[in-house]
Amino acid sequence: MTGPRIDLTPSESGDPVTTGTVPPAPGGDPRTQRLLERRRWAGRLRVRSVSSTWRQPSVVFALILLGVWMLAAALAPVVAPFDPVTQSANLYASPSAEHWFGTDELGRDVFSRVVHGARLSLPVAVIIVGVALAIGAVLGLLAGYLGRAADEVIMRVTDLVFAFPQIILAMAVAAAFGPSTRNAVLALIIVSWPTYARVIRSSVLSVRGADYLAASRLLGVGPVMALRRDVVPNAVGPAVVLATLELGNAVLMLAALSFLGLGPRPPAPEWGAMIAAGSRDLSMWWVSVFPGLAILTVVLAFNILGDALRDRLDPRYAKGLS
Amino acid sequence: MTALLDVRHLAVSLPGAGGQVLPVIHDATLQVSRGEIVGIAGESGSGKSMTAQALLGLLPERAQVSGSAVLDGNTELVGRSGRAWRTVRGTRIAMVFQDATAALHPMLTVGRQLTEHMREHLGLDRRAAEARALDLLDRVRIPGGRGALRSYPHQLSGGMRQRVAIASALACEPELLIADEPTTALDVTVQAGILELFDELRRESGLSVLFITHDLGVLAALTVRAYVFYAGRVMESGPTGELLLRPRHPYTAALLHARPHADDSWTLPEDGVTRPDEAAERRTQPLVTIPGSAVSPAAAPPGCPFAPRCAYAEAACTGELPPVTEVRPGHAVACRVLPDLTEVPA
Amino acid sequence: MSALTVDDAAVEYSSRGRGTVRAVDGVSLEVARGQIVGLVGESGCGKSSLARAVAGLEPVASGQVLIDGRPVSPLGWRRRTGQDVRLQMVFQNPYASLNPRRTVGSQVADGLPEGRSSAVRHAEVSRLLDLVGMPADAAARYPHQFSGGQRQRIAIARALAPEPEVLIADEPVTALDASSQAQIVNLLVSLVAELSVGVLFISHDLALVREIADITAVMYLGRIVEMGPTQQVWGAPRHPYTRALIDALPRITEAPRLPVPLRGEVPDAAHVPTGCRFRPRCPVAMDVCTEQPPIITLGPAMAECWLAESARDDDRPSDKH
Amino acid sequence: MTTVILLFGVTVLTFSLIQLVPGDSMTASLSETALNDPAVVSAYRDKWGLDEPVTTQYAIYLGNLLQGDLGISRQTSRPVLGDLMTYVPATLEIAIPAMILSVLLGTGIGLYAALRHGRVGDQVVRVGSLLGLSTPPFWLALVTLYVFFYVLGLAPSGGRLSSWITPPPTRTGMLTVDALLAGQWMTWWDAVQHLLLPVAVLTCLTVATLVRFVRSAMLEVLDQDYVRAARAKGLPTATVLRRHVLRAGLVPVITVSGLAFASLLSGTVLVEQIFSWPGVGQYAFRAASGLDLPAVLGVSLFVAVVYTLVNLMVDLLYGVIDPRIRLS
Amino acid sequence: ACTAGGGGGGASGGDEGDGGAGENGAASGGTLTVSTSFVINSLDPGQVYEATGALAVHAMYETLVTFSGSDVSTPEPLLAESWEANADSTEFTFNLRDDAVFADGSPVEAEDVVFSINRLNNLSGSPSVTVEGLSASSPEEGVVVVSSDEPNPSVPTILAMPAAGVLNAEIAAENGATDSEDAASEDSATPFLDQTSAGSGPYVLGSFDPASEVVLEANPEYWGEAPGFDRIVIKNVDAQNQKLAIERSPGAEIALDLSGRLLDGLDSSLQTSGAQDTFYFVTLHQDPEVSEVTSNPDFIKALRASMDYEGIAALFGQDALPAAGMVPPAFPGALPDSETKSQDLDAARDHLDASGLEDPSVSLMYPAITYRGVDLGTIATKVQNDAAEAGITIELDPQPIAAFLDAQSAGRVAFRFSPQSLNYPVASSLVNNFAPGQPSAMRSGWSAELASPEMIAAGEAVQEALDPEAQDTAMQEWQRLLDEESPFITLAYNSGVVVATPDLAGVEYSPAGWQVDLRSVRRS
Ligand SMILES: Nc1ncnc2c1ncn2[C@@H]1O[C@H](COP(=O)(O)OP(=O)(O)OP(=O)(O)O)[C@@H](O)[C@H]1O
Ligand SMILES: Nc1ncnc2c1ncn2[C@@H]1O[C@H](COP(=O)(O)OP(=O)(O)OP(=O)(O)O)[C@@H](O)[C@H]1O
Ligand SMILES: [Mg+2]
Ligand SMILES: [Mg+2]
Repeated sequence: MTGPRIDLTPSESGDPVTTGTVPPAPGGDPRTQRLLERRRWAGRLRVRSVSSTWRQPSVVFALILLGVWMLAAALAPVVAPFDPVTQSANLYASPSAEHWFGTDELGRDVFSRVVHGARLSLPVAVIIVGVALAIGAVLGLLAGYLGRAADEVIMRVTDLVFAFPQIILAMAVAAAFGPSTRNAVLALIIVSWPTYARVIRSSVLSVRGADYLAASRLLGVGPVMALRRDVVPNAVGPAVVLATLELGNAVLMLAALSFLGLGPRPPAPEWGAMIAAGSRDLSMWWVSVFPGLAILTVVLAFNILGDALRDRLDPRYAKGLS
Repeated sequence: MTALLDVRHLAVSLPGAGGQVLPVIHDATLQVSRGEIVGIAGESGSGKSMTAQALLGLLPERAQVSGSAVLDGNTELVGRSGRAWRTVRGTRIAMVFQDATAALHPMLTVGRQLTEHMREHLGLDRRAAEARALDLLDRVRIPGGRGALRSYPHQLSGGMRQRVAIASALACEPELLIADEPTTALDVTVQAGILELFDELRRESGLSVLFITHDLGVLAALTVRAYVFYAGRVMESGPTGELLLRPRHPYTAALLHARPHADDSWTLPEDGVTRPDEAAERRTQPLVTIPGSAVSPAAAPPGCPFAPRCAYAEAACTGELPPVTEVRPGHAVACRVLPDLTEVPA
Repeated sequence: MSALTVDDAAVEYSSRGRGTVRAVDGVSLEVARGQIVGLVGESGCGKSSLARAVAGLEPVASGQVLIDGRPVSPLGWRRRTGQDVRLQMVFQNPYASLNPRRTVGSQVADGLPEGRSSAVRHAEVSRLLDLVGMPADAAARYPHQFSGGQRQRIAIARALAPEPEVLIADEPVTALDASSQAQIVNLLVSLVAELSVGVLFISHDLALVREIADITAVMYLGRIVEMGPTQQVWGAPRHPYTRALIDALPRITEAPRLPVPLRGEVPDAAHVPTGCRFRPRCPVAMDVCTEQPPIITLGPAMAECWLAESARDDDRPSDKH
Repeated sequence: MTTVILLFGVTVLTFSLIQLVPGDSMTASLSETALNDPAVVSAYRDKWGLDEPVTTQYAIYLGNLLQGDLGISRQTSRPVLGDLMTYVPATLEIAIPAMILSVLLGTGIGLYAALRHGRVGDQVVRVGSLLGLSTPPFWLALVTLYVFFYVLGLAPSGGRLSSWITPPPTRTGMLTVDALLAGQWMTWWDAVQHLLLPVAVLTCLTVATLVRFVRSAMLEVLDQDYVRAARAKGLPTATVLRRHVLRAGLVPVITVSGLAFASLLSGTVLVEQIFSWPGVGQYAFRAASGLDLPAVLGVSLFVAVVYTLVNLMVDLLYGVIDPRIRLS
Repeated sequence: ACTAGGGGGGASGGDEGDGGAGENGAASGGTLTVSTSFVINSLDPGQVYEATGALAVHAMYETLVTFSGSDVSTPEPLLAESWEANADSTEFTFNLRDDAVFADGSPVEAEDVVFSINRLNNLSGSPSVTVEGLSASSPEEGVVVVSSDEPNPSVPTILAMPAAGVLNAEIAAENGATDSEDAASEDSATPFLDQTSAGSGPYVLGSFDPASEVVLEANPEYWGEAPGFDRIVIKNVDAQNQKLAIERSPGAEIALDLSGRLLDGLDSSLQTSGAQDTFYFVTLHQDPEVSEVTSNPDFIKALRASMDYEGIAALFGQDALPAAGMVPPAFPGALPDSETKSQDLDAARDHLDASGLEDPSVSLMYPAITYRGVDLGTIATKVQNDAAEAGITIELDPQPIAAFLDAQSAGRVAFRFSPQSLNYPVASSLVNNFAPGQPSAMRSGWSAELASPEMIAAGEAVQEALDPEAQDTAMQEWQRLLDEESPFITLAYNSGVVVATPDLAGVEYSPAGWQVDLRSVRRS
């Protein structure tokens, strides 16, 4: 049996970008709209046709891709033919039967390093998104549900963070605290929580005006209980979509920081750092091309899944599927 | 004399999720004569709008249409190409949509929206088009002249917007106007004005209208003939008065009974005082309900789609399609049983 | 004594663009148990605002709302308890008034008094569902598995859980098809009789109100301009606005005729005309209408019109109350 | 007002961030040997007011800021304002063409995909934009550099101008514009060649987001009744698209474009790094890793001002496009 | 004989410097492009300390003496026609040539030289340390006397450094320069000198953008042979792009950071020139309070033995060598190849056992930069790897250069890694810096008390040896002792390399600090 489906998620819910000024909804006047409800709702019902989200070829592709990467991460020591940090005198060997992806500046096997990179990037991305989501969720809920002063303060703080391009702020934070995995994670959490806070706030706001919330409050359900039962479950959908998309973004940003030398310390097999190593001599293209492809595929998988989830949760986007 | 619009065995299906085909209109046959306002009534999802859109080639892409729809005895509407539609749309058939707010572009002035197709089809220059637009505004009773042309839709009230939409539809003097629930979004007081406008246009300019509505009262007030749709099929058709006062199809009758009785006028008792129990008594079972809920054309059962909800259904009803019987000249009913409906069921 | 008493209530909104809007401007009405009071009026005249204020979802700017003589406190951060929950509401849009992520049963159980065993609650939920004609197994399902009409039944069952004295139904059938509409209306009517709750039934469909309401109140631009026993309001409307509403209804008759339009539209509540607020659209406006119209009581009815005043003069008082 | 608060917040945030730092800007600016000389150290501390309490340092900074003085960069020993004036035009020179291209391409491709909804063209666009979104910017820059410069030799390596060409007299700081103003065609062509790769990379990155957004916005618009109404009026498809669809679709496009500009500025940090482009991105990176407080503050303020301006412009454009906003 | 004995040769050099040769040069004019990773702070000679600054300043300002080509052993005359030292090398007398003029046409006079040297000293800027203890005066027109507090045969070498460039005192003073004692706080000429040069060299400053480029223009008033180019553009390009750019260059281009790996497979038509003038080393703090591990002498020995010197050198590429001592081979006093160190893991394990440390673990701090085309992280990772083979765990701690320098000067870093070159191209300058108790040694807690008397004595022997050969021998001895007991482990030497397009002549790498003498670069 399929689980409950959301009838209506806030219009800006799953947009890849939700910051900045939100344009006014291009609707007509409220009176006509109310009289039109009959049509409108019937229309909604039509769109939510049988969902075959998990059977679309692109989603299957993404799931397989992600599965492969997760397996690689889990089984890295088995899968990788070499130790990712063991050096050899065979510097900069081009791809061959022995070294599928060649070797790098210290004679390490690039294939093994790419495989082990998944072991680093995937959990780190999960941590970044997890913590940022948690912070953003709490603050977004508070802002949306309490409103007024709390809302004002929290939203101004998110404005502040948004006034910096993400990477610049992350770079500043990471540079300030010195390069390390922990500090990179910290920096990325700092720059990403406001996105969640905003999205969750806006979905809370839309739930806050929902009739079912009013109904249960009228029935004598306390505000905390209503938050738990009526607000939270209906506000998480967009956040889940966002989190999936953000997993990809976290992988990208981590790599960017590493590329700038502000990520995990060597000899950790981090993809961005590997690209940076390769960038010092382009004639050894394999040193940077393969880690780049690794990032590309992982992020692609997250993006496809995020899209599919959004289409599933927000019928407005279902049109985008075929 | 041939009908202005002659639709025979029109069937439409849409592409559904997962490649299957969803029928939305099974078999619709209807005619509109010149200078006539013909109505289509039916519950939500019965295929009224799909019929209208099929007649203007506005169906979603990849929709499949079969049957025939001939305009003025010479123009086949089914199977037209995109370019060929341009000689029909706007100039020969025009359309008014249900929600005028949504059907007018929010960022273009009223004047622009009234004149753009005139200039396209009639080859008028800006001046001439504007002069004509002013005429039209006058015809649909929008005050304000040039000022109104410069205003944007959001600056007008709902009723005025619908009048603008009608004016725009009339701009190129179409032979047929299709109005898809043009008053559903309006208050009764405003609706009355729009109905009056349609009637006036018919009387003065001999306009032919295919008028879609779900309100039987509106049907009665405006149209001369009507078609009742259910699950993508025509259940009953005939002269409006006869259809509504002496329905022969159980579905039409059920719709009528489920409707609040606004029709008989009440008079006060002699002493001018009503007693509460009188109202209470009246209310014990005020409306007659139809069991179950409406089915969509795609989910309609074989045989008569109304059979599962019909009080008079017989075993044969669920098996095969009912025959269409002409019970009186021009009054056709798709019912196998044709029960006597003069008695209101308890 | 009336279950619900609304005394000179006003509702105000202040928005940046329009300033302060008095959407409801001094409305008084009463709903007794077992009675259906119908409230009609054009779109935007303040029906929903009044409903929400009465239910406590919106604070009243002035005046008061009493249930069984005790004031209802507006919904705040506190839980609603005791008396307050005896006023319940049914919303217009059955698709938005049920939480899509909770089972029907759990939502209906929200309104049950606390401290009962789950078996009892379960039975109670089944009883309520049965009351509205839904099968008991609906409790375990989610709202999206039901049609609009069924959802509206569930919403009604939920509203009945705390054994309310008064139900406020804000256009409960507008979003439904003709057949479901009749079903819901009949359900409400039978519940009024069985449970003797009072219902404030809001609709813009005059015919429907006429069908079921004991008392009809006609609202125009934030005020009740005429109110009285339904038959009387329909049979002998005193206010030109009521008359216009009735005349605008399309009818199915042997001699078809077009309904009569009322010119103009409801003005913006932010710019209420001076004097009688209906004056600019009134077909029979007189000079005196630039003054505030009198509130005239005519037997069990009232009207806010100078014409009604003269009507009273004509009517020799025959009955006394 | 909110802008002022925002800018104030930006200075506070940056200032406190730098205070958290374990390092000291002094060591970044002075040589190792000089650091051993207490006289030099104390002269330096004096010069930058490093011995004052943090709040005083902040107050001094704020006071100067109000007079338009952003302080002196410790790395370049030049006024930060002057530095910004040098680097901002360089960044704008790649950011603006990239932005314009992105908007044009994004709108065009997005609309195309929406029109071909569900068919091959749409699928190709969808896949392409997903790939664009998923590509690490610095990697893309490297790969293009490798292919177009190293392998094909089609593009110049990096920088803004070939070194054998004398830069045109500075007027706007944007070399292409300055070269045009000075009528130096060779110089202009050389500058344009240097622009191509960075602009292309930046465009690729932004256009992906835009395409996706425009596509779904246009799908939404195409499904509106007013589009159906326009078609029902018998208008030619091109007119319907141009006058009705595009106009309505522009509102969301403007919003995302504003946001895309911000992400484009992010992109420049990495892209400038790889193309040796002397812009704000590189300046910011050096300032951050050199813990150069005035420079970091300067860049932050610059970015915040840009952010505000972009928002303002977005709002203004809404007004121009949408009468409902203009007239209310 | 002291270095100043070269005075005679200097006189002949002066003749050669005279105008004449200008005409017989091949095509001149056009633009020379120099690409390098910028390390630049200022173009004020009194402040110039970083490589890129030295490169540019050297072309704009002239010094009393100079070095030509890659030879840094014999100073040659420039503004001074001849010079002599007193017997104990504390006083040096320079006789100025009389035809030198500044770019504005005014003659270079003794006052200008005195002003410049004293200003440099009093500014207390980064380069001032090199002239510590020196002071200049002019007893008569055309003569400058530089005296040193301590005997110092390297004074002419020091005065050849770009920081000792002579500026036009009049113009400088007009723009806020001063040579008084309080110059450190009173001198305000640096911003001016960053925009306008005031020297007598063949090039003048065109424009200066510390992030992207320095443009030099030919000095039309130059008193010597006409400059080889109309313009020289020194561009900030990272090493990777330098390689790409020079391989495709249409000509007249020089790249300065292509060392090591990047030279592999370089187009053979390009000319290269280099010298091993840089050493890479790790430092272990000697204070047990900072680290029990690094202060353990046996641990240092173990680490020393565990390093794969060959392998480390291989990471830099073909031009690098495994280390023998501290002095890079470009300078006299370096240890011979035969003493090159090599890995001995058995010895390392023995030393580790002797140290009594169990599974020692220590964090290695290094600046996260790419230096001369080599990422320091790569080398540090190799160090980590080698140490691990001997059972020593190293954690890498890359820091932004700022944080690294900060921590380093605070003197509390247990274990760090960095490249080092000489302040001025004389091996003994290392003794001033690294002998026990000297600045760099103190930063790793290596005080004179901790060192053996032999170590101290060896350092003093270097200082006291005034004769170059004796000094070289003493220098070698000192290094051998360093290898025994110092907290420094030199890992490898790497070269500075200049790569030039084939159409250039006079491109030679100089270990003197300015990398390549732009004055002498011409089209061939
Ligand atoms: N875009 C669509 N895709 C799939 N099915 C659709 C679509 N639009 C409409 N339908 C189906 O077509 C059938 C007829 O719809 P149509 O809009 O014609 O109904 P209608 O009679 O106009 O109803 P209403 O009174 O609500 O306007 C419905 O059952 C609906 O489910
Ligand atoms: N939250 C609000 N803020 C500001 N104005 C409001 C708000 N809600 C309603 N109004 C205004 O108050 C007036 C009355 O609105 P209300 O919704 O009560 O009308 P209604 O009679 O219920 O109309 P309908 O029949 O369309 O439901 C309108 O002018 C409306 O614009
Ligand atoms: Mg319809
Ligand atoms: Mg309402």
